[in-house]
Amino acid sequence: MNEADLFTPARPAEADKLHLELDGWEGPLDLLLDLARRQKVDLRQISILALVDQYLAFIEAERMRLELAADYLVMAAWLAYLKSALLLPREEQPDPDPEELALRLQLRLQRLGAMREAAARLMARDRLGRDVFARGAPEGLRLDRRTRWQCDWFGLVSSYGQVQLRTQPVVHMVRERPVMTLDSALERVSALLGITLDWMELREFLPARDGDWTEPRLRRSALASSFVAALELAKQGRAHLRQDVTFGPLHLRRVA
Amino acid sequence: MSDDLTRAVEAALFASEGPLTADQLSAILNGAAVLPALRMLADHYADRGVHLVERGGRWQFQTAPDLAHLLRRTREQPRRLSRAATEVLAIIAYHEPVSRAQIEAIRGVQTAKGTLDVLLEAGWVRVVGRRDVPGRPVIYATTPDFLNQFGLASRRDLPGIDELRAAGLLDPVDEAFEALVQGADPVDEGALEKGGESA
Amino acid sequence: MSDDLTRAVEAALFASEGPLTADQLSAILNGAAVLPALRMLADHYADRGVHLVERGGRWQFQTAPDLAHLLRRTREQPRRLSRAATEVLAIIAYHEPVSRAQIEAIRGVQTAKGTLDVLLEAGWVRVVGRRDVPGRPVIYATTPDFLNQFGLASRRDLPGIDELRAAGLLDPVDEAFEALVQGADPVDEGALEKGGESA
Repeated sequence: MNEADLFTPARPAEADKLHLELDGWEGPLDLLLDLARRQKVDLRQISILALVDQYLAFIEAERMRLELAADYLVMAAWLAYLKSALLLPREEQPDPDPEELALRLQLRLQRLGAMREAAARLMARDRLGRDVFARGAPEGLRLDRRTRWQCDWFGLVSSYGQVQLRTQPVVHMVRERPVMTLDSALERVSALLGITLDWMELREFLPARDGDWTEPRLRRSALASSFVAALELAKQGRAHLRQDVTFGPLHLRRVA
Repeated sequence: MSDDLTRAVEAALFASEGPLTADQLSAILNGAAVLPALRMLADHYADRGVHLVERGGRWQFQTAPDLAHLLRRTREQPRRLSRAATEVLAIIAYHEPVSRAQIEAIRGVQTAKGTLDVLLEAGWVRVVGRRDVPGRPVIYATTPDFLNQFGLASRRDLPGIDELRAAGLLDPVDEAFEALVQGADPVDEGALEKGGESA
Repeated sequence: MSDDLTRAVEAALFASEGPLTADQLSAILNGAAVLPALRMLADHYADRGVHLVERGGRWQFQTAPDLAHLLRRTREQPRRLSRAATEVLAIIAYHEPVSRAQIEAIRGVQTAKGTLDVLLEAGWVRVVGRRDVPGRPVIYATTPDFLNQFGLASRRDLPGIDELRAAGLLDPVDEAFEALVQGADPVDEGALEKGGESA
């Protein structure tokens, strides 16, 4: 705590000291508390009026530095008001009762004073790392983590089953289905192409719709195979393909 | 001469990188009841160069305070707290849990954010929740590290806390005021608050 | 009970971040002759949980060697063997001794190095030699611990292929998968990652 006499700020050295301390001072109640301490009496006994006088005198003298602590002004204004209220005859006192305000101020100063004293006593204790020291090089309590792997009989055996299954040679059994093979389609389409030089629609190359050939799946197979056969013939240069519109009928004609 | 459990407790506390609770020690030592051993050790070390101390329920060895003058110069000083920080720390310790507004009400000034940050960073103060009032302000309390740093077995060891409490100096101004003016006219809260806040 | 110099030596060594020579200690303690104090302390601590020892002319406290086991805790974490590791383990059990190449041939996928390491670490598999072929690959077999773990008197107790089929363990994957999903048997959730090397 700054022990410089704050009541004689006119002396340049003291004023400088105050200036240097402004960072630590933080605010008016703090300053007021120091002023109260200056009276060297129990906070409950001090005269708030005298305290206010001293504070205002200080503010007056330190006018030049007010910009450094703007809230000093608010406090000063409030204290000036309190002072004038305290000086007024009792019947002319404004509301609220200045005696109450003064009492509250006193109570606050007491509490702040108590905390400052407590802080000082706390800081004066034997502090770890300053007065007392913990072990400088602790060996540390090691915690080793170990994994305990778990697996059971069923997991083991069933996974072997899965391995066996996965690596067995895979045989695909395809059920026999009525189809027209590409070979037979190729044979049929090229044979029919020899008949005429006119354009013929692809569908005309399919077998007549009778007997087995009424079966829809077989017809689809025949159409697909005939289409592939047509492409093959075109690729071999033996047929022309023509389609007038997208998704329209596909026509083919022998290459002359 | 001491028994195996006491030796084990002694070794574990020596080896540990930080203070240990009795429970932690017990867990390390396969569930043994460690309190008698701790007491025996504390006794044994009481007049040695190293003491066994309890801080907020955690135990640790540390050098004897009376040897500070010999050991101090070999060490870096711990960070110096600003006066504002020491005040805030004291207010939190003696009033915990407290909100920032309560701290400011006592100090009469706004508390710079950095001031609380310093204490939080040092690990001496932590947020312990929110107060169930409008705005739900965060409330602060001290940590076991705080007790350790200042050599306090518990908050009851805070210097003068009993006297302060008995004198009502840990009660809010409003309460103290009401107590003083009991029977008097109701106080104009608004005007008082206005005066108080501007301070 | 010890004198102030001994206490100071004790505290200085305790707080030091490294071992100190007698000269260094003496320098800290204003040039005092510290050797008698060091010997007295070494004596005092000889049967305690912490010893004062000299190593190459430098002194330090350390925990008593016989308590080391207490200060090094081991925590076991149970962990389920991955799908891949289980498969490798099964292949080794059914086909031992096998090389890694053989394991991979049977599994149809490459086996990550970590997968075998896990089995070695678990103590269920060990290296039993090298195959006398080009490259002399290491060959693996199961251990007695493996038999213990799975409650087998010998490897012959492992069910044969026919038994596996009878037990439905050789059902096509799709059906086995269905059974797993419906049965919600957590044992084999790995079946989803078919052939995956998640070990």
